[in-house]
Amino acid sequence: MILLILLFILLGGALLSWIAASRSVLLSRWVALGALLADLVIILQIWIAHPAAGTQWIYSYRASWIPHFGISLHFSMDGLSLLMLVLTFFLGALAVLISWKEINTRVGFYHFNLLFVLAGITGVFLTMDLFLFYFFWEMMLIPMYFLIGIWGHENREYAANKFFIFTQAGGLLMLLSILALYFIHAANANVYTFDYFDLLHTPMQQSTARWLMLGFLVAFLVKLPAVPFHTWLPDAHTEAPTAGSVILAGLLLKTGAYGILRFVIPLFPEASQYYANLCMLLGVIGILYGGMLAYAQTDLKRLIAYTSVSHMGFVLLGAFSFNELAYQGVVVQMIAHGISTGALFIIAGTLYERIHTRNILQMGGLWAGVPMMGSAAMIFVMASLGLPGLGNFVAEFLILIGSWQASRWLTVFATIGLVVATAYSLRIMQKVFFGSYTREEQLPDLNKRELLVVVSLVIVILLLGLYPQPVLNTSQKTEQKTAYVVR
Amino acid sequence: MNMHPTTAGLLLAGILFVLGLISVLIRRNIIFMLLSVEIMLNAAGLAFVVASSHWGTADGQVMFMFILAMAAAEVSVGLALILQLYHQLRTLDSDEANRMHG
Amino acid sequence: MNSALIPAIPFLSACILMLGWKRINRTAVSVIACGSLALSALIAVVAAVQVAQHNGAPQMLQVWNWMQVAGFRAGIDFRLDALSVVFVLVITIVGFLIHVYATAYMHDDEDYSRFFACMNLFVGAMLVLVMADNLVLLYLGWEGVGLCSYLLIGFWYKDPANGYAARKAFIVTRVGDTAMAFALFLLYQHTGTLHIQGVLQAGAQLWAKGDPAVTMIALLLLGGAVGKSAQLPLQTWLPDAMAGPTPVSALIHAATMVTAGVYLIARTHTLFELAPAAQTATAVIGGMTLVIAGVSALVQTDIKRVLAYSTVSQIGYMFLALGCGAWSAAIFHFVTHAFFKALLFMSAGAVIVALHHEQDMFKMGGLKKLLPGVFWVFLIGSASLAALPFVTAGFYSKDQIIWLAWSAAGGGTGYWITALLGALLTGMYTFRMFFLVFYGEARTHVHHRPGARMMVPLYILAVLSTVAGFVELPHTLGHVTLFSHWLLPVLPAVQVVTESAALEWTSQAVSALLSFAGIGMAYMWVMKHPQGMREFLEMPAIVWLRGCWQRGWDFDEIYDALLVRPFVFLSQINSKDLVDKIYTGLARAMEWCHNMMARTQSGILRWYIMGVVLGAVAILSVLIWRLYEI
Amino acid sequence: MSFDDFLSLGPLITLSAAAVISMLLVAIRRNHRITYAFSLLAYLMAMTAIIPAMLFIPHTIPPLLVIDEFSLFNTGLILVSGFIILLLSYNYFEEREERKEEYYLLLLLATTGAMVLVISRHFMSLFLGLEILSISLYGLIAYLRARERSDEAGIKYLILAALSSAFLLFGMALVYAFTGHMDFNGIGDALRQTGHLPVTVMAGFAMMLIGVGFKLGIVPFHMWAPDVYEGAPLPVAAFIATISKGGMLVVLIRFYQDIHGNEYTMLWWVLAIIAVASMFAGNWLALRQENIKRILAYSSIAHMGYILVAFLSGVQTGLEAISFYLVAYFITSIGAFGVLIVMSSSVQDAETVEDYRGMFWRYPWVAVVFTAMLLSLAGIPLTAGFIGKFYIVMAGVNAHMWFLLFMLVINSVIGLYYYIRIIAMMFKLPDTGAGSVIKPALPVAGNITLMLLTALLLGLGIYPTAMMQLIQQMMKMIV
Repeated sequence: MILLILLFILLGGALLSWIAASRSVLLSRWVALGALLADLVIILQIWIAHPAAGTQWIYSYRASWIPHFGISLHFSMDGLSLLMLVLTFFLGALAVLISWKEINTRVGFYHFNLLFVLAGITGVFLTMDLFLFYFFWEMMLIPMYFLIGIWGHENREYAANKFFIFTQAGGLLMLLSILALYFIHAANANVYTFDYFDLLHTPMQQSTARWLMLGFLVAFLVKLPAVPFHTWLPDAHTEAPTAGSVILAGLLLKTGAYGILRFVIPLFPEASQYYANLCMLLGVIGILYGGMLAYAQTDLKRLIAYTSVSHMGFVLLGAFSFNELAYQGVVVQMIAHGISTGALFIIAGTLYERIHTRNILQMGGLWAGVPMMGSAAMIFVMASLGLPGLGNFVAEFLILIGSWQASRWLTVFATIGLVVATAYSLRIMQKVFFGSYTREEQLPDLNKRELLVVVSLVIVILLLGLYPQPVLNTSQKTEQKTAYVVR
Repeated sequence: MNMHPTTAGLLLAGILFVLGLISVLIRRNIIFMLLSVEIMLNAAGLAFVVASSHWGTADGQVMFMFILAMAAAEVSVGLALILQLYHQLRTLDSDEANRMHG
Repeated sequence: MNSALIPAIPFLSACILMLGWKRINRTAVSVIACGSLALSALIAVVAAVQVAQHNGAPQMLQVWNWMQVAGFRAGIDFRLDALSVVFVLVITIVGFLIHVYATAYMHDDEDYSRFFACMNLFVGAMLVLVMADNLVLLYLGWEGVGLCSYLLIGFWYKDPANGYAARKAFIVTRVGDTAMAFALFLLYQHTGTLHIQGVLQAGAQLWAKGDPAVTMIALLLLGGAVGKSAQLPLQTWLPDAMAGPTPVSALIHAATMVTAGVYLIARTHTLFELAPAAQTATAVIGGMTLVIAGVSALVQTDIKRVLAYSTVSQIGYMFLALGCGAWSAAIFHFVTHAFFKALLFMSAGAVIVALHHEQDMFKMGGLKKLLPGVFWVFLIGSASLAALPFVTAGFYSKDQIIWLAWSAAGGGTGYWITALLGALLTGMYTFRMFFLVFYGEARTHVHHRPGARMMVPLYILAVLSTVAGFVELPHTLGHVTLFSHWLLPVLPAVQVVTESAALEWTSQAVSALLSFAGIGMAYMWVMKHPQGMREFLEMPAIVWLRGCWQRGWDFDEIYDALLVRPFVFLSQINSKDLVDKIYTGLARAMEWCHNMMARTQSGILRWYIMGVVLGAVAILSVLIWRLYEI
Repeated sequence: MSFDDFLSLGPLITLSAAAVISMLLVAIRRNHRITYAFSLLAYLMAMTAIIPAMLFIPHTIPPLLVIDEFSLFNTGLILVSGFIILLLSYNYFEEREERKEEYYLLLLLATTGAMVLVISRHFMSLFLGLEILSISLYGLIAYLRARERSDEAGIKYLILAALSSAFLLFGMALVYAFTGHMDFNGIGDALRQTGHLPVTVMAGFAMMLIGVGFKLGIVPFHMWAPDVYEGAPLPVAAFIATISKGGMLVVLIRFYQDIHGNEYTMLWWVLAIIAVASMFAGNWLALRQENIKRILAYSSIAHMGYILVAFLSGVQTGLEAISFYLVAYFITSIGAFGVLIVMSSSVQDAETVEDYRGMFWRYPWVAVVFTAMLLSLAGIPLTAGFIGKFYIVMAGVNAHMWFLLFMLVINSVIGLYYYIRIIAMMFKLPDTGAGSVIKPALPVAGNITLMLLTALLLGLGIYPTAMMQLIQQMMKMIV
């Protein structure tokens, strides 16, 4: 039930803030913020109550929806979903804060969409019914489409369409697979159901399993994104408003990773083994290719976008190396990447608000003017190049040490990716904050609101880097959870 | 050669039908196109008649009645429309009526 | 007293300075920065005493669980044994002195507190590095010092050149670090732990001598060490690192960080002993580096670059020693080197400040009169670097290495000759610099003399770099083995194969002579016949050679051509992301289809009829034809 | 004709009677309002007449008609859609035409024709229904004489429709000539007896297919659709898009069932090819089309292709899918046309994509409705269209028609492009360009209708169960 409440707070908040906007813009901002904070508080309480949730299902809710097809409103939460939800609500709140001054047109509708996306994401992280999963999966698209398409930068419509079409294409393939699985299960068990736990361990021929697995995989690879399905991402990230980029990088990409961990591997263990090397290869290619592209960019947001391609490559690598270390690493990476890249986008956004350009060739020497922003940027740049003591290191180290057991050569190349990461990350600092200051205007440094946002991010990334144990406890492998009861 | 009457009749109907079809294609004048369609309809009617005579049932004839009625109605409406069109285009050339395309 | 405070205090003060930003005034900053180091130095001393009392028994302390996943555990755990105590003492004491010096040196820099924040951060990271109980934590310190070195080299960020140098340093060391990372992965794969002692014990049981696995691991570790310690082939970053403020060069690029590689190898010496190949590699690399760098130092014009190359070359000595299995000798040289190199750098810094940030030696000269204090300390430092017999610390440490390079089990004549050649070179470049700076006629006027805050640390270091030698005297004179004995619990004593006083005498004599010879040649070159020398140097072949050496044997150019440019080129040609072309192409195709189809909607009635008829014909023919097929 | 025949034909009789009476009404006194009210009443009565008809199902009136749940369901569907279209029509014609009354007459007639189609089980009734429908459509399409495009569309439709019914008739004749039957079951049985399928019959089916295909507007008989949609008055376009196609589809299903069509693989293949062709042609044509009426025409072509996929699956889920999809599709397209209607001014229809620039910021409510409709056409969740498409894909997967399904997926992706293109246009910030010159009428009735439709759309999208159960048990009867 609590899970439904989490969802309804968001949906209700969405409507309320839309309505509230007609009365006062500020009110609608506060409503949105309030809703997210409420959810955050709830989820944190749950976390505190279940510190080592990894191994069992904390909450479940189940109600029939379309019995004719055996579709039910079935939500369950385990460690993985818990962590993802914490991330979701945290970044969501920050997203509201960061658009406080940036967004001034149609504020109500903006927050409606923002919270609606978050609701969709929450649903994706919670649902245990494949139809419902697909439902939420699609439901996130439209509001995100609007976020990019209405409040984005110059080239927003192109980006929005690209984003929408790519994800939709992937999603439809997944739908085919879901349905095929549904019928195969029905043929075996003579029960028509989309329920995750019933569809687990559905016996089927190898070839079939592989095809179906590909159906799922493509959808998630598009979202992740993995080369060669990544090209929607730079456009979308670049054109989206800051909050949009934060949510895209921090959360939407994670739904792909989550899908792989939650659905692809458990549903098709054999097929996943079969394709593991291919996927890891894709991951490594993503790491290097994304890194090189990032190095070549001049548009700051685009650069950061490509870095996420590179970072999510690690997720792919880890997810398919099938061992505890890598798995945990993947989970931490999902969070750490969400925080660090989100933070970088926020910094890019705050910079854009001040100097109205994203072109790093027109920046330089900003440190003198905005030291606080600079040092924040330094921290997150270091995070993104995997400096020990910051979240990403824990993640990448665990992933690599895990994938080393699976495939040595791929790991070698992935590790070389870290050198590339150093190259592009330091390039950011050099071009933006170091060098001589060429602009004439005097820039204001972070104001209180932005400081609040950035500092909270810094704290989280540091905690994640120096004391990730709570997260690791919560995210222990979720596959042995066969003994499962609806509460 | 002596062909089974039904076959012959159907063949005749078929030939009529095709003739009508061809003239629809080659004619540009809308009225003639309408007439050619009428020919095709009547060919179909003929086919019905032949068939019903073959089976010795009345259905075919009844159908033919309907076809006649419908053809009449069609022509009447059609001519009205053609008149309208003529008022606007000042021509009966069907190719001129191509304001909508793409 | 809790030894965890040793690194904790500098971190704390770094945080304070960072948050304090410009709100804290300079005096407060200096007090916090230096005070914190003084404090941790004190604690370090106490800890050292404790260790001594338990005659070398290590102090262990676990602070908290860092990560613990499915059998793998890495904690924030520290371990203070004889070896790390040595490093800790050097780092804290020298660090403290340098900080004091820096308060004067950086006095009128607008980013005063940022500077000291980074310095403290560095010290903290370095301490973590040497105190770490597991390799992951060590890696944290390892990368941490890399970060600080990056921050401090690029401290004067306004000049892009500094930024470039900083990036170069970071990236080049990162290359080494990846090698080290592989070593970690391999170690975990084989031993199932990254706890240093655990790894060493497991390794000892796991592998026979020369087992390929352990060789691989050792080589990879060596790769990491090479990167940090600026040895061949990754030495190129250190000379450029001189772009940083001089105290930084003294602290990071002379005294402490660059010796991290030495520490790593000494720390994991068990593995190296198991892998003779790797050990040989270490020795060879060390030998080659010390010669190559020495030659480069010979032709530099920038005083700091001379010192930089000399640092590279001295670390080469340490590697040579490590390669020969003379562990304690390497560490001993590290200690003395830390003292006299810090001394040299800082006195050079004093000169530079005095000459208004002039670093070109050929624009200096005649400072003997103008800066007597600096002259003396510089002389002591140079003497120690050139290893003048009997009075200098450098002599004892280096001499030990030279002798062991010959006599030790892992040693050999080749190494010995290399080491001697190095001694000659050292003498030459050191005193070439010395004469150029302090003799001849003054070319730039001194505009302000270094104050007490600069000089006192120099005096202390001068003393140290004289007396530090006496803790370890060779058999031939006195035979004091305090130092190696102190290290015994951690580092095994060196096996000397050719135990002969006579030979040792010769070796010492030769090395002493060679260093004098070097000095003599420098004297001829600079003082006696500068004219003839200049003519000699103008010979085209020589000019080319000089240029090549000055550029550090053109390693940079080679790397540029081989790695950097291809990478940049590749990324540039693909900056628009070719993969995207596939999708745009697809979109194009769809549009083309649209246009084609749109043509069919001509709006002409007969055309439509034609469509219907064609369709009819098609369907009919297909159906009927198929019918006859069957 | 017995009493229960009478009752079960209630809706049909009511409506045809209404047609006659309304003709008299017009003859007595021209009054738009009265005629309008009367026809509303007629539709309502016809709908209520369904209830008694339900008592007797399944009920055949040999040889021509059969009233079973399927036909009643579709009758209801047709009546409701007709009713909604009627609601939308009033203002539209009030503003545009001085002689509006005959419109209602024709609309009633056309609806009657469609209703005859859905209950027919015999060539003759099929033909009758079809022609009543077509001939009244000629009138309707060309109704706005003031506009030249209108009667151009009329002419085109007339000629082509006549042509296609000639094909249909000839096909019927051939089938009849061979089997000696004109009622579907008879034909089916006759074919069962002969076992194999002779040339003439096959040719007959082919020619009938042409007739049917024309009405459904599937490739290659689709070319009339865009022109007619563009030329016809908007409500009429809505009528063509929904009722006439729906009626024809129902007959097709029934006929196919009775002659056991899915036993003839060749027929299956031809239909499959047509389906794929329709999807691609429709979507490609719509891709960069600027005129929304034409876009809707093309998209309807594509949607017929989707429906054919379900049709070809030959499993019961397929038929359910078709019925559900039809419902969704009816709601959606009427809704879309409804938006066009309320947004159109008396001088000019709001038909180019450009007319909708920044509409969301000026008429948010209508824009939201339109967005919902377009998303439903694209098959995005929360809308009926999504469930419908899901249903179809389900049927396809159930029948393992992977190739067709991939085609469907590809096409949904292509289709997405032009739907969201319109949406994007509506959500453009007005400052990015001059808003449209059109002053929309935004009649109250229209808005209410749209509200109703949107409610239906979302309702079916969020809780489709009731509708599904209805369809499912209805399908049990005919399969």
